[in-house]
Amino acid sequence: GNSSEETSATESEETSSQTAGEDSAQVEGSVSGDGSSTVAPIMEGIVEEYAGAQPNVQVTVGVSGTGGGFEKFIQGETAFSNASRPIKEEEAAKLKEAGIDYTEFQLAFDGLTVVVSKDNDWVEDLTVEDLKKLWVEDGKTKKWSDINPEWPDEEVVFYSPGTDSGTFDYFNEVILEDEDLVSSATLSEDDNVLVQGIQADPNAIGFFGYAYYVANQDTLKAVKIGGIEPNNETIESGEYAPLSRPLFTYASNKALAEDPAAYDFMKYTLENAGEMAEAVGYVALPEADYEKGLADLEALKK
Amino acid sequence: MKYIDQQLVVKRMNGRNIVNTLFKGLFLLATLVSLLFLAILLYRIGTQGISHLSWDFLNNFASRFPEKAGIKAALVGSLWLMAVVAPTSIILGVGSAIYLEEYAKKNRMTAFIRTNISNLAGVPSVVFGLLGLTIFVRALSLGNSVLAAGFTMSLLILPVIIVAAQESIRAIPGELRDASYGMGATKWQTIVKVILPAAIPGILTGSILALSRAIGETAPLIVIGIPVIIQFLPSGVMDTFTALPMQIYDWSSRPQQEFQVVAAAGIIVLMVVLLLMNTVAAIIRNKFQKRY
Amino acid sequence: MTTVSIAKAKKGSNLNEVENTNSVYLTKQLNLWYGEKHALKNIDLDIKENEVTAIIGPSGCGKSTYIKTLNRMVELVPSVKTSGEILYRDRNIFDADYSVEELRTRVGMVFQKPNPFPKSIYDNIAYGPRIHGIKNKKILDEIVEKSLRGAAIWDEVKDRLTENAYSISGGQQQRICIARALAIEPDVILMDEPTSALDPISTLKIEELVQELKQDYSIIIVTHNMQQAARISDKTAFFLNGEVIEYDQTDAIFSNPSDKRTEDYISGRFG
Amino acid sequence: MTTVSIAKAKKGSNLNEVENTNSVYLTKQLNLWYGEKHALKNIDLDIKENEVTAIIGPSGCGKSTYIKTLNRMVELVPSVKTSGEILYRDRNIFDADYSVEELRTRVGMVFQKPNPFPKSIYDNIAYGPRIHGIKNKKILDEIVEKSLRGAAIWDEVKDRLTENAYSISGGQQQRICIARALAIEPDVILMDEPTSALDPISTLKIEELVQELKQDYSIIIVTHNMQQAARISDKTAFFLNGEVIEYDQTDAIFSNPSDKRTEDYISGRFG
Amino acid sequence: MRPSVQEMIAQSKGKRNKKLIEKFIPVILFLIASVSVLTTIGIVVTLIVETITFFTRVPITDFLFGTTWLPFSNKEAMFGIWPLIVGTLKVTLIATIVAVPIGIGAAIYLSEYASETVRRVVKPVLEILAGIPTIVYGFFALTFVTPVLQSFFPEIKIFNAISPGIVVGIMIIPMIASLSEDAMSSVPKHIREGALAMGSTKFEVAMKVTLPAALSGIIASVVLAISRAIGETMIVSLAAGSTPKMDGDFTGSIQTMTSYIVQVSKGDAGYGTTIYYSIYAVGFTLFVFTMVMNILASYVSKRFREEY
Ligand SMILES: Nc1ncnc2c1ncn2[C@@H]1O[C@H](COP(=O)(O)OP(=O)(O)OP(=O)(O)O)[C@@H](O)[C@H]1O
Ligand SMILES: Nc1ncnc2c1ncn2[C@@H]1O[C@H](COP(=O)(O)OP(=O)(O)OP(=O)(O)O)[C@@H](O)[C@H]1O
Ligand SMILES: [Mg+2]
Ligand SMILES: [Mg+2]
Ligand SMILES: O=P([O-])([O-])[O-]
Repeated sequence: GNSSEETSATESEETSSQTAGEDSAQVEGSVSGDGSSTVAPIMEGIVEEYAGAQPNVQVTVGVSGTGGGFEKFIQGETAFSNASRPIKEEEAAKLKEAGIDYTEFQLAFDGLTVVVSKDNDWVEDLTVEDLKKLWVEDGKTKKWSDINPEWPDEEVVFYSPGTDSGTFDYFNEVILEDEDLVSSATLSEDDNVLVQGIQADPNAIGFFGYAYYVANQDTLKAVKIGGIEPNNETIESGEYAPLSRPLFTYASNKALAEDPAAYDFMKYTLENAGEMAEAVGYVALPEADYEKGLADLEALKK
Repeated sequence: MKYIDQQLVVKRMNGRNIVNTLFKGLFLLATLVSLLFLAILLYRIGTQGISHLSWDFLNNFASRFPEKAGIKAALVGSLWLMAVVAPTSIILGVGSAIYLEEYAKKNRMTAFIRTNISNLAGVPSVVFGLLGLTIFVRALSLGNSVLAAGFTMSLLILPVIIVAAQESIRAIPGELRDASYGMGATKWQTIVKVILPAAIPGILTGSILALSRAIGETAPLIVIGIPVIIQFLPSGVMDTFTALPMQIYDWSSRPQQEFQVVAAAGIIVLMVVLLLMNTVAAIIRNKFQKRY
Repeated sequence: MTTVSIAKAKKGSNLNEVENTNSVYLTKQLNLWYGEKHALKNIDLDIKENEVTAIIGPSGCGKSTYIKTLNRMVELVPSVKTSGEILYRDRNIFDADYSVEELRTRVGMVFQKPNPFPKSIYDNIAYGPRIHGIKNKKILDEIVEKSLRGAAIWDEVKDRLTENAYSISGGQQQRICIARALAIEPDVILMDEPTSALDPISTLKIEELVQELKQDYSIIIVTHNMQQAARISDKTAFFLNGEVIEYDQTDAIFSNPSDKRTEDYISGRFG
Repeated sequence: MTTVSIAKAKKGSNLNEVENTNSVYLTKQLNLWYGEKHALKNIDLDIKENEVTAIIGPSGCGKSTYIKTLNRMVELVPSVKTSGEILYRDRNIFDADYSVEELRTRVGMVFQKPNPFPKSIYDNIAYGPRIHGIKNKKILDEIVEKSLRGAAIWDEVKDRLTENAYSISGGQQQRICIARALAIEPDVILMDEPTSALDPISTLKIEELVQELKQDYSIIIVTHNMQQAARISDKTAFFLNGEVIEYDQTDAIFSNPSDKRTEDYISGRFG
Repeated sequence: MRPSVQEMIAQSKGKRNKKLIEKFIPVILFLIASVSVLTTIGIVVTLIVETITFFTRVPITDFLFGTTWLPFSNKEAMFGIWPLIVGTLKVTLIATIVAVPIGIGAAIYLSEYASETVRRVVKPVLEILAGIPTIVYGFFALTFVTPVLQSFFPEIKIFNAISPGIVVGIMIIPMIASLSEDAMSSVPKHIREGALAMGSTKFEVAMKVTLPAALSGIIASVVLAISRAIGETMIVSLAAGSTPKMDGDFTGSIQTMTSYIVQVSKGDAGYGTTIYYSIYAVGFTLFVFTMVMNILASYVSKRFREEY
């Protein structure tokens, strides 16, 4: 994934200098956000470039996870909150209670990738049904041969992101459908740890963000879902369903309206999110979606 | 009648000496094993991260490109953190120690404060994180500032500093105190002019070791939620910042393998800072040991 | 050895003088308890100006306790209780409005173990004047030199005033401590076994010094060395179990003790 | 006071006996350095069986160093170097194959400050026999009683053998330490100022004890109290600056010292 | 000629200042010393307020006596603290097994056998182990100790209690070694000499004299080290996994109280949810645990202190 990264990097650098040229109005101030660790790499790229375009705006972004980010957003401590899932009802209610109006912006897609070790020479393709059968707890030990009798009679070893992550939440929603996760699964908040576990064990299966797969292609194998392989095209087009999810940021309307720095940063974010997403291993939204976001933003400006 | 048979004593001597040698070996082994752990740890960190160490690494902000990623914000942030923690914790720690050693009467309140301090020393750092989040970040609205994190860390290491300062104050011979009182000095004069100067080496060593704990603590920062994506340096104690362990933790959870190397390089920087602090402490300790 | 004979000669001549009448310290029915322990019992002592008063007695008899009562240092032990009076220059030092700091400024003290501060020699001597508000560098310089000369150590340390006081020998340290006490020009100097930690030569030096200081100061010295008491003091008080058994001219005590216990003690039968 | 006279009587009678000829310790040209410091210089001493040998001298002259060399305890100081020979019962204790533990089993030691183990009185006394392999409870009981009787403290502690040894007075503790040394039935007992931390009455008790122990053991005792040396010892060695200035029958040393320095010292002119 | 020193002293100002200072300094210092008390009060109040909210949603009996910890369950969230306690105890047990013999062994070596120079060098070097940031240890456990263990015992999973246990043990070695060494070397030299003079070997001195005399200090150091192990966070967060389980298995993923708090702090739980409040309840339990350990340590060091 190295070379592609570098090319997109140069591209994005160009873009940013263009943007800076267009928007020569310099602003000052500070903007703070927090939230999803999944969104963090995109944000890091944007903040890095933005520091060049607007050196007088100080942007800080925390990585407390989607939930942790909303917690601060509700407390009014941040101007925007990154999320790897849509806001939950309770959170929206709390925001209302706190008198914070917000706008949801989509930033990119993340393909939730189901992976096995490169040493696993039997699994290539699984259906959503297969995934359900594998991952939902039913009180029995799961063997590979349960799915396909030709596969080895070996116990399946499960790796999953922590139950407290946006990634898990999404998997829960589309695959588990609120059933319990298989209880023998090894859980970790740290996706790299999952990578390590899965690559070493041919009987292992796991899932996590597409970016982690991209970075570890030499030791991991992505499983096709219903015959569709996860890649930029299939994710962007929505073909890789249902396992691709949108990534968001939620911004405070008040901040966007009253704080030129926040407005400017959000504008810059929407203008650059697509390219930055690709650069760090995610997938850009269709161009129209960004334009819609920019229009929403424009409407908030006083 | 003789109970002790010298012949027998001589005979048994051999066996006793062998036991002695054997256990000496075992105890030495225990010492060496601990040193070995340290060596392996340092070796692994060194070999993993050394390739990424460069001036640029120290002088760059974090980046999405592993090869450009630098530690400037975190390093400077950690120094800022220390700039708050050191004076706060040392003033509070030494003040408490002076009170307890020189002024406190032997009553229940004093006993309570003492017990309280030793209990506080064992409270896990995550719990201090929860305290800092509730009191400094939220209740006092300090946000993710250097000040909020600094106060949290100060409270975390306060008991260690108090105990170190108490010990070094207690180690000052009573004769020095007597000499000062004997000249007509008041208590506070004696404390400021005689006791504190004599206790300073001990206080400094204890404080440096405590500060080196503060600089490596991760859990409270995570609980407080200080940011990691930051492209500027704090210019005051009310600014947001990031710190070395946070940055390292963040890098290590990135998907790209290259970031693991960056994280290891970050660990080297952190370890060098720590070793420097430890060395300073050891030098102070050896240099000023037992003057009186 | 010459010094000893000089000292003896001096003491001899002293005896021929008219009896000194000015009291510096007048102790009346002093009792002192460490908690339950009755450490000083009905002490009556009249200590005269410009004399050397020696206090002798076996270990634990209360010598240190008594001398530390004279400048109220004994009150640093929390459990201490006293009754009775000590008049210093006709004023009761236990009076509520008597400031201990003031008392201690007038009464210098030298301890058993040399206890210089871990500072430079200069700062050691300047300590007292400084805490009492003397800041002027020139005056301080003068005081330091004068005090070091007074303690007969100026020549040995004049070139190393900035060195740490712990870099010199024990005997020199003890003289530094004496100089430190002299620096605030006290009226009385209390000494608690000032030579017991020293070698014979340093001891002789300190003994000589005491003889000289007597011209200007009243000196009260505790010693476990009876020969020393005999050599340097004008009067001697013998303590036993917290009581004063005998108090008299030193010569009288040593040549013709009136109490059997005094005799036993000075003939080395115990202690 | 009676005891003192008894002691003196004993010593007197001793003189009338035939000169003892069996050496326990024969020190030949012993030199000892602490790093650069030359602490013992060409010591030659012949110490006889079943006598009390006193070692006197001013502070720092090397008394403790010498006595600690006799059981090689001095080697605990890492910088120590020695030359010369010490023959204990005709064998050089510095020989490479001489086991220090064995030497120390034969030579007991009593220290300046009472240093019982923080254990019960019983366990203190039984410590030695136990490490030497005696496990039998009955034999241990017997040894404990015999040793405590030997140290003249049985009656005082027989009902509190299980109490911590630190719960008794300093003088009693010192006798416990003597009893502890007796429990392994040593040949020689070394004592380094065993009474200097004690009150007069405890001191007398220990002095009496030393006189009794002499019947069965050879005793070498360091003391700073010259009267004590005079009272209890048969021979006295006077040390000064690491050298033996004079070594003779105690009476000879005290009544008629042959060296001027000895005379100065025992007449209290220094130290 | 200048006036006498006593005259100058009498003239010098600041007498009244002195009195004032002497009066106010103790008050100020008392206030400073109260900060540590306030901190404890702060911790207790912070934890208790949120814990009470938690108990309005989850019955306290479920929390205290429940044996299933399933906060994220989709069907019925369960908050029985025991699996987290068991996880914590597993790690603590392993850490103790590693650290106590090595720590005390090293302490004996340093205090009884090593030369002054060796001790002066080795002690601070060992103390470096205690100063290494725990996050570094966490990666060491995960990327070094676990693979090494797996190469000997293939049944060990990537997350387990053993590897973080060993590493927590390594981390607390210097605490035990250093504090025990302090306790042993504070046994007065003359007591040791008493034993040596009776012909004891150094081993006998160590076992029969020094160790018993220093026992209270040694036990206290062990108890303190254990309390540190209980509260250790990053090592277990990284290497122990996040599977709250109540069984005797050490080879598989577990979860401790501390790693649960970190998991939620870094995670997705919405503010104000039961899960959010649960971290305070767990934090409070943890606080109680370490508090008990510390009280135990001070009790031990008082109760078993030898008099000398
Ligand atoms: N701080 C204290 N608390 C309780 N008792 C004390 C204290 N200081 C001294 N004593 C007791 O008071 C008595 C007198 O002690 P003091 O130190 O005055 O004796 P001393 O004559 O100076 O003896 P030495 O020659 O050993 O210095 C002793 O019995 C001693 O144990
Ligand atoms: N461990 C040591 N290292 C260096 N020098 C030492 C050591 N122990 C003693 N000395 C020196 O050796 C000399 C003899 O000391 P030693 O303790 O034998 O004297 P002593 O006659 O027993 O004196 P005291 O009466 O004070 O006990 C002294 O000058 C002392 O400073
Ligand atoms: Mg005294
Ligand atoms: Mg000695
Ligand atoms: O950090 P998350 O994206 O998993 O919430």
